[in-house]
Amino acid sequence: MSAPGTAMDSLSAALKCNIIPNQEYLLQGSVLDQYVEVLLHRLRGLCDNVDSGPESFHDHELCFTLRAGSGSGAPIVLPLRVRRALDVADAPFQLRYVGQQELGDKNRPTVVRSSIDMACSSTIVEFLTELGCRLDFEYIARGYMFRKGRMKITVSKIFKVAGNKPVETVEPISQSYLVELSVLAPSGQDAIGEDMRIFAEQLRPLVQLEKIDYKRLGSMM
Amino acid sequence: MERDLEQLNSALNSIKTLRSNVRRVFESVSNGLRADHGDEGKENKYILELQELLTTVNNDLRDVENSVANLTPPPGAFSLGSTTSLSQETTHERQALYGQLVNSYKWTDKIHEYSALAGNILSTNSFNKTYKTFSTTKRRKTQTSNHNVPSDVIENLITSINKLFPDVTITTNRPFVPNPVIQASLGRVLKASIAFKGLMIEWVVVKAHAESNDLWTESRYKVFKKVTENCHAAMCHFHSPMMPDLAVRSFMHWFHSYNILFSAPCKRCGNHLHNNLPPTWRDLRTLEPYHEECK
Amino acid sequence: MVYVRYEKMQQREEKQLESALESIIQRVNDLKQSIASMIFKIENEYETMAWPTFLDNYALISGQLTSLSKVLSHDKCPNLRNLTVLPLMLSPERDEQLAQATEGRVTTFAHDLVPDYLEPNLSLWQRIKLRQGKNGKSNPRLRGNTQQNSSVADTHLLVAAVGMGKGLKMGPSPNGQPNPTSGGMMVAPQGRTGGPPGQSQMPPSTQAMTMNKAPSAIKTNIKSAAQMHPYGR
Amino acid sequence: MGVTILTQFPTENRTGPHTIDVLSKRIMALGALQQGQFLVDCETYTSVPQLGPQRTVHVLHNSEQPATVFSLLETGTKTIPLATDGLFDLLMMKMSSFYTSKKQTKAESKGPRYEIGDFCVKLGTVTVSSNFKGILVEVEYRPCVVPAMCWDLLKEFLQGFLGLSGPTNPPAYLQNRMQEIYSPIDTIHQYLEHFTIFRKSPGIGMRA
Repeated sequence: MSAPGTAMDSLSAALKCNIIPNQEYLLQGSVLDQYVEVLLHRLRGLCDNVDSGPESFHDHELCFTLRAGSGSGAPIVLPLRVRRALDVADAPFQLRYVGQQELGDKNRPTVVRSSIDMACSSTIVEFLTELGCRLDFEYIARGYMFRKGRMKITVSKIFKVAGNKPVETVEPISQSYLVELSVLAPSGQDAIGEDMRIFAEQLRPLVQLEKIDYKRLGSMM
Repeated sequence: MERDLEQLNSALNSIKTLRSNVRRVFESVSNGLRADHGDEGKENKYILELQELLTTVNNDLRDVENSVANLTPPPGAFSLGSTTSLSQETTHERQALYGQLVNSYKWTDKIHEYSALAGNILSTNSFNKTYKTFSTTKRRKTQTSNHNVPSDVIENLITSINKLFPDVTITTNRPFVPNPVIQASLGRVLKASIAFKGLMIEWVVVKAHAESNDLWTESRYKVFKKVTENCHAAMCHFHSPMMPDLAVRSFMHWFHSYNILFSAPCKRCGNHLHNNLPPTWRDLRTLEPYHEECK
Repeated sequence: MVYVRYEKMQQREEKQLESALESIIQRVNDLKQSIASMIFKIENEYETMAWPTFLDNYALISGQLTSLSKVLSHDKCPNLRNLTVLPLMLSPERDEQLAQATEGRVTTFAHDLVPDYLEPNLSLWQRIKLRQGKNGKSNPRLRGNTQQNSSVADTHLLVAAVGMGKGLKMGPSPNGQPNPTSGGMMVAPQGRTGGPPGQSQMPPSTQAMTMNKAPSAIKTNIKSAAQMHPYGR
Repeated sequence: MGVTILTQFPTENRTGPHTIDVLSKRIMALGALQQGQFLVDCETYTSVPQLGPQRTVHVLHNSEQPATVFSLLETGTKTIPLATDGLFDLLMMKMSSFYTSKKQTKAESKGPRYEIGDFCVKLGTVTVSSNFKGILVEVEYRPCVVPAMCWDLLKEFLQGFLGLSGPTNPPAYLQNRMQEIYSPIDTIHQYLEHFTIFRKSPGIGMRA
């Protein structure tokens, strides 16, 4: 029997083969509250989990940043997100690093950004805090998830967490549901972007799923 | 009746003899003259032989007639009840029913016979070592069956056991309503799936907490396999058809003594381990821990 | 027996018309048959009928409709609207031939029925046009409707909130430094650049969540992430 | 996952491989069967000065839980455990401008793995950045999950197997946790304790 290789060996092997899904392809949009039923109905028809119906979720997301000022110039910032299910008691927490949008060329149909996604134990929040991370903001997302092939579609209502109020009394931040179409894939699989564009086309005109540039959005609003 | 049978047997026997001798006559006739009749007067010899054989047949025939005359004819026709109608059946598929009926009759008859025998043997060699004498004839009247009891009786029994030991937590599920399967977890030591048949314990499997509740797969750990075996022995030992609830209670009492499965050393050798196993046996009376090899 | 006479008919046109009519009638008959069979299926096999079968039937019908409209709009097809159909003789008597031709739907060619079938000014086209006109008016409203299914402002609000925490940030941070919550905020908002981290930084709602003991085993299937890690060892 | 006791076995002027050989002959004589090899490794990262007071993150892998990465964060006042799946290593790479690793600190324990009854025994050769440091013996009693319940039983097993070198008291880390349910992170804590000691100790000077 051969000795087990170190974990780092197998990780670098996986990196070399490019099988780690570390790229997120993303399209975003929204739908007004009164039309969400129509959208859900359409998604039920279009997506894979027809017979089981949509999967609902109720998650609390905490967004941390790890930053270190390097004297002069912009500080180095590492954003980290923690997601925990409020409706499933013993589900693992989820830790996620989401990178900057890749600039790429304008013709790419979707936003592409690097992403590392993993399950973790519930100590993650304390771990990150002690690591030096700062809680930037947090929110609660409640909604439905659909699957179509390897595409994931979420329709979620975003709630603001107000201080130390209980979770039941949170207030929605808008009269719309956030709609996201995303795929996690190893890098270089740009063909998936085309699939996503075609799928997004089928949801028009209910939802306009678009490639939204965060930077422009930041300066616009 | 006994005599009738004897006579019938002797009649049948004489018929058999008659048939065999008639056969010999025909054999002789068909063979004709044989070499062993010699050369001289072979015709005479042959005729003598034939005469002799025919005389025997005559005697046998007389015997048959005698024994038949001795038989008492059955009084009237046999009454087969409604099964006689079966012979009137015209549908082809159902004509086989009569044969099946006869087979099952024979079968039940055998069961009757065997169970009577088994009852005799078991009553002399009792495997039940419980040192209680049953003078409770009253109870015998009230509880005629303990495998088919209303579910609330079982429910009460289980809740009472649950209250009996604080560190035994019991969860129930009922795949078949009157026969519950309970999961009894004993502190943080182990858990047991116990299947009931009415008020009787039917099956026990002991496993680690992290293992599945499946009733049919045994634990992957040797120590729990051993404990399961011993539970089966105890289940038989405590079994008492007359007082089923007491049997369950004593079993649970004994089972509870496993709460120190890992921490108690063997009473005999004083060690924790023997064959890499802790003491897995618990004495049925004193509940003291022993290694299987030390008990 | 002749009921109908075609006027303004010339020899060549007559031939053309006849062949055109023949193919139209054939297609209409096909269409009629497939509609009938579909109705039959819906009425009699609705319990066992599979959805794909139904769609197949539907596709067949729509194909036949397309081919019918192709025939009607073909160059060779004479303009049927220029033709007049004129009843020559009406009779209250039952007409067997007619009954057979119409599969028993029309049994007499009488004055009370003829207008229904032959009325020339019953302008289907006009009615269609009328309907289209109505729709034409309502179209802008419909378009407005689609616009209202979603709002660009809401999209931007939500995306900015989820992506950058816009509108979700807590008030002034515990060390007194106000948190930028509006205006010109980029992906990396300026904040404290170090300092002793401590529990005090965390809002109470998250403090409550931290648990002391790690769960004994991590389940590696993440509820919201659809994929498993493909390089499990 | 059962209760696991990790203990150091003195080499007493023997070489590492020789000691492992002696121990494996002993355990085989008791009736154990070898079931493959095992590996526990540990990489330590320290925070950059810009991040404020120094903190240390130990990232450990255990071949017994191959899809999990264990991390222990030491702040000076407390230790926070974290279990994640394999991609955490990738995240540590992303954190390279905040937490850096010293290459000389990579510690690992590896060697044969045996099963005997419900016990699992691992004989580990410990190296710190490829220098042989000593022998660690890991014994797991798998059916039991509460250390207090089976400590005596494990002690008897360890003494039967290691003789006088067997431990007489529970490992320091476990002493406050004897009544709690044992979990894989507790094994990781014990390894880290030993690795920290080995790192500080002078090398024995023999290559493993």
